[in-house]
Amino acid sequence: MSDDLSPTDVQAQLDANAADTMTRIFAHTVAAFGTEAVKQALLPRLLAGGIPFCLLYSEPGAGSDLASVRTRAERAEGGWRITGQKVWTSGAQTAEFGLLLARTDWDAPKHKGLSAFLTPMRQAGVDVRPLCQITGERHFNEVFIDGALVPADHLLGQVNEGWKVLQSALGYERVGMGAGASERRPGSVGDNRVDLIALAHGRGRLADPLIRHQLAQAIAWRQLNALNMDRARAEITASGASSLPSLGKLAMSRILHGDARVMTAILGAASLLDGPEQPDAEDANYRALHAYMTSIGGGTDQIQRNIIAERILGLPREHEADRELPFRESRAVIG
Amino acid sequence: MSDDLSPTDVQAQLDANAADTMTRIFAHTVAAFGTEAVKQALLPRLLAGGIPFCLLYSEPGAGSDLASVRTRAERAEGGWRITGQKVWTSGAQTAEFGLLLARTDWDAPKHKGLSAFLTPMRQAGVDVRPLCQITGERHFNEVFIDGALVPADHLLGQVNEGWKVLQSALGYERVGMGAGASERRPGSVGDNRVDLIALAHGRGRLADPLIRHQLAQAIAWRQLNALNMDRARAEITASGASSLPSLGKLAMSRILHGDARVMTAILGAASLLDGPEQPDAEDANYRALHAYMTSIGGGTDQIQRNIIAERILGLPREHEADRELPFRESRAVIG
Amino acid sequence: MTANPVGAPIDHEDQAAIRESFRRLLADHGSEVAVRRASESDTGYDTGLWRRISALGLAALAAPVEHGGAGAGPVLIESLMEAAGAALLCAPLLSSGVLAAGLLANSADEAAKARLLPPIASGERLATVALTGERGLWTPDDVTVVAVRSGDAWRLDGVAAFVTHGAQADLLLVVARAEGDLQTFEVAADAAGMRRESLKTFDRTQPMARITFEGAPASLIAGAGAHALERTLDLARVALAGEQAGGARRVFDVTIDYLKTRIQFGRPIGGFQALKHMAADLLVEVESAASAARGAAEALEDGSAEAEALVNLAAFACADAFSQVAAASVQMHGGIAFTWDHPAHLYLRRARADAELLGGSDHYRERYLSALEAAHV
Amino acid sequence: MTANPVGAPIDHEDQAAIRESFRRLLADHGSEVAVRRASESDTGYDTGLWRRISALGLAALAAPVEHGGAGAGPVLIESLMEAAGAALLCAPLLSSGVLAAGLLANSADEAAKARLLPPIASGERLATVALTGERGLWTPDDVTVVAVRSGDAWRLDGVAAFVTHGAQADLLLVVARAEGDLQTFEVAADAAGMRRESLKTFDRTQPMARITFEGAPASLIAGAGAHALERTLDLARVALAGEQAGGARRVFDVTIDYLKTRIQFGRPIGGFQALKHMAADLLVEVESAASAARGAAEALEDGSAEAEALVNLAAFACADAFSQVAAASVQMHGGIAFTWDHPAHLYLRRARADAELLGGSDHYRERYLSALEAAHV
Repeated sequence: MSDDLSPTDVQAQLDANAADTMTRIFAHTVAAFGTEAVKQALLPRLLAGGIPFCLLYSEPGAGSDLASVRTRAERAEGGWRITGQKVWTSGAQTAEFGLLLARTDWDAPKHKGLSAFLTPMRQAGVDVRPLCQITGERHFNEVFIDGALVPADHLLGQVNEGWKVLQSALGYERVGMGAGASERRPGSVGDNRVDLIALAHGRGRLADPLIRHQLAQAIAWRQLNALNMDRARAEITASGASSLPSLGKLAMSRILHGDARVMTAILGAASLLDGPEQPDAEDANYRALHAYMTSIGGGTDQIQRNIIAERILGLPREHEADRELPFRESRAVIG
Repeated sequence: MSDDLSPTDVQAQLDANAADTMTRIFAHTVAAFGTEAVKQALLPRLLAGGIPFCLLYSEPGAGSDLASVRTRAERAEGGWRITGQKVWTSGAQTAEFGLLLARTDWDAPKHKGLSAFLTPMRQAGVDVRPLCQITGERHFNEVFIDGALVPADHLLGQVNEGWKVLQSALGYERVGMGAGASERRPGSVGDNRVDLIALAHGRGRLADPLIRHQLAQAIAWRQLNALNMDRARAEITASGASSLPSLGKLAMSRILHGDARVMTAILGAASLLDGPEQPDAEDANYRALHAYMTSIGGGTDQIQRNIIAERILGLPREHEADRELPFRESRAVIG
Repeated sequence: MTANPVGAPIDHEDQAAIRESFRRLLADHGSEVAVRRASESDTGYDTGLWRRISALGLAALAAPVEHGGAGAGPVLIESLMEAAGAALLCAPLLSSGVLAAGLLANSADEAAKARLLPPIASGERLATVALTGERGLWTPDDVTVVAVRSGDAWRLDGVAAFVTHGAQADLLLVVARAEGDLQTFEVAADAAGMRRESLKTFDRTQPMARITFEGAPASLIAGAGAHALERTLDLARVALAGEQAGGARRVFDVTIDYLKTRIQFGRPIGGFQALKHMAADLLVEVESAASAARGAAEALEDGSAEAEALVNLAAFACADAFSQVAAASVQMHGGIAFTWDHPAHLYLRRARADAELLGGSDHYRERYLSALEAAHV
Repeated sequence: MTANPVGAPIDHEDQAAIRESFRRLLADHGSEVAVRRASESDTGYDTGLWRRISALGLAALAAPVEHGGAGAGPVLIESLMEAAGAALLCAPLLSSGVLAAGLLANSADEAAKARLLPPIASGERLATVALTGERGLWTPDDVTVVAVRSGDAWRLDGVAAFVTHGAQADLLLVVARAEGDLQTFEVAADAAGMRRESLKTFDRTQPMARITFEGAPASLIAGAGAHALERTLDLARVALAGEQAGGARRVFDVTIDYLKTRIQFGRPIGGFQALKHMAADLLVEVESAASAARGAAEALEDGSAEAEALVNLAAFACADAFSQVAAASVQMHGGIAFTWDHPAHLYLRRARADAELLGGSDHYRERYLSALEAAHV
């Protein structure tokens, strides 16, 4: 049955289950690239949001330049053996599977020697270590992988075509971030939208013309992005495609940094303080740091601008000295 | 006598004569690169500001990429014959000489086949046509050159080393622009510094908090640049060198665009109008357009940022595909 | 409430056909050459093009079909103005077609509509609205013309400034304070006691006048007070936002094309990251402006509770976007755009002018925040 | 006037030697590891480093040499604070060395100077100034502690907030309203009727306290009223501007180094134009901050008429520069700077804190413009 599911079908079921961004990334990826066996086994649970997942893309040496990953996958009895180090992995402790990008051909150019794997996380050879972020949270992890086994039918897509799988998965991730994912310290009340006006009012700053100016602009940025996303949905309904979702993550970055700036302006000296006894200050300070999750994570603003300029506007690609070199000769390997 | 003049001597005489930027560019260039004959003949008049000059660098196909000039200089009886087209030449009608960059070797890489010439402007073969700018002024010209003669001893520097001469001349030009050259419509009264506070006061806008905020920031940018230039002078006095003057042109671009923005904000709807009966509006509108003289002319802001990043900060050079190609094989020639 | 005083909405296919005809007309007759010629002409607008627009039935854009108008609601008006902005239309579509026709349509004066709208629609009479005073705020507070009644007749005194096509108009609708309230008056072009002074404008595609009234005779348009005026201004705000969104997109497209073809350093300059990143940021502005203008038009057409906030949002977001994109366009082109003959400065001039017309961005940001506060309570 | 109450200026070579000793001390003992350890310690500052600074004779930076102070004027203080900012110094140099020592030096109370400055200078007693109220404006208006006299004795009531090193101080100089005027009072650390509440701060290198006075006994410092306070605050503004300029330059240098060594896409990321251009723009900010801080210090030292404008300029220009550079630094580093173990966020935290300490940028922009207006008339 599962092989009959189109992306639209997947989308519909995810919508019906109010799936979170992570589940969407995985469900779409498995539906599009999983083997029949994996789809049969996992897709129903996946669509219902029942499988904890994590993303194993980034490495210390492969951030913006994801195609330079050096984690290796080698054929072994029963499948593939994986060895390498990943970073920025959220949910690695609880994940049942990781969507992992590894190099399978070191003689091919960097983009052409990668494969994607659905890696079982609960095995020896997978060591998860929490990474403390600037917010003080430990949302992300480093994952050290030493000879972990991936069954042969857990390959996603074709061997050496992992870049395509990654691009598809990243697309879903970025759209999720553009719509405005979690902005607030976990456990805080209220929805994800800051009520800036209420904060200014509560702090007696709502009559200050400079505050009013910043408030209006910050709220405008958010509403403009929402209007763009409304148009995106209408365009997709009408014609099946829209370039607008690609703008969302970049726009959201400005929105989140902007919100933090306005909140800080409203608070003034009170933003010097922190901690649960100063919830407004803690919120503003947290947001000022957490906004980098969107402006750096999932592809920096700079990478996003490249993507928009190249894919939507058709401007020439960035010159990449090692794009066509065999990977083992690239600076990612030889330094 | 003239060959004894060091750059410091030249500077001192120029300072004593309160020479303008154009005279400074020429005097330094001739003193550093002129033949003995030319220095003997011209330097005294030059230092006194007595020779009208123009700059013949840019071409329609060589703007930011000045090294791609296609004006050609060929050896001929008595010197060199020049053929080509130049643009953005101010003062070409009245100039006695033009500092001209032409290609003398088409088989060398682009930077290595250029020579600089002191070109007599008052001759057949030099056709000056005014170019109307967005301000409506005709400050600049196109110069069409068809077989004009340059005497052999009017070569500046060595053959095929014109790029070095140009870099030296551009340095003096940019420092001049960074110190804030003419900002105002010619013929208007007052000095070059806008009195923004007086404008706001006169227009009854000085109590508006948003106007006050913009005013303070605009004036601050100007004063910060002045403080940087004070430090530059002190550093040069103390150690003979300073990287600070290189920042001036980029800073001045922000200052001038910023001034125009504040003036427009102060005027509001009055900026819809123009013409001598609306001198404030005419001034604001003129500045809004004329600011591009600094952000584009003499090397765009983008080129300035490259220069600062590469020469001051030591960041890697921009990749330039045709840098080492024989010029006749570059895209500037073959398209 | 609905802001559409023109009767039954035009169906989608007809709207699409109208948009297509208008775009074709501008493509055929609204070239840059035509814009430059018209802006330097005595009339200050393209009279030939205006006749063609009238022939297409679009001169009285905001007026009901029964009086010869186009019967266009906010959505259609916004989309047509996007095309007008893209082409730098040099014609009184906003003055006569939206402001004057809209104010009449929003009035309660059926006789005035029947008498005045048909010649506006046919292009026979160019109309405009004289509203703001010397401060140029386009707010009720800034109306400085006073109307005094003597018997059945009215006379006007005071000054109206920044009147678009004010010197060219055959018919002036003048907003004045009459016995404490705002009212609208019809004043003939040849009325005694009226002096029209053509103003030199920075954007030469939008002529303006300052009009002085000294006991000028005027006729009251019934039921065209503060409420009708505000509805008409909302329509004009959406129209202007559309013009700005359209202008921003066109000057952006022109710039992107240049980035792809201009070669420096051996490659198209659009391959340089500095310009690529500027372009990406500008695309966000261009798309946001389109979304804002269209969102405001839809909300106004639907009479949505969000309309007030969205109209004010569009007013400053589109103004800022057009200003920013037009300014960046000059910078990204480099020297070529510093020449008079290059179109970039025409967009820059229009962007600067549009950013002040009907009130500046700071004014609308404040109105937007106030609307949000009101919704909040 | 001259803002230097410390007697004869130190000559240039001695100043250079002091700067060099201080820089070496910070290089040897003020590493990032030391900063992190100190900021997480019970005292909230590096007590060992503070002892070394005291041994160097710099603890009472702004106090006269005759009382054991460093006798530093604004220029020397500014330059030392640049080094302190670069190293994220985690010690009460501003609180005790500039604010407290400076306020005493600016007072007319020779007995208090002779009694209090030597132990401050030796590092034996940590002093600070309690000044601003809950609004955190550091202005006379915002002083909310009230002093009431009974006979020769004074008692304080009210709250002082955002008191730097307020919980750690052995000696508090409290600015209060006394019979209508501002005056400064000495309060012992163990005074009855005083409650000190250590506050959790976002920048963990700058501990703060909120201090409540309920009839706390206090001694008047003679001649330390509004004028002495304003002179001391000017010195503190220049000191803080120096700290910001120094912090901005260091975090910028760290970033440029990273751009040169981090390889992505086969080359150092500093070769990408987007980052190069960000770096060039930031260099303008870094250099402008240094020029502003030094220019203000010189003007203050010379008693120049421009001093007021320049101090206010430095206050917001340096705050904004440090904030902007520290924020950009995180972005330019990418993921690595999002980790707790990377120093970028320490600078970001300090920059955010420094930008509010002594009053925010908008406040100083307004003061700057007012100073220019006053000079203008």
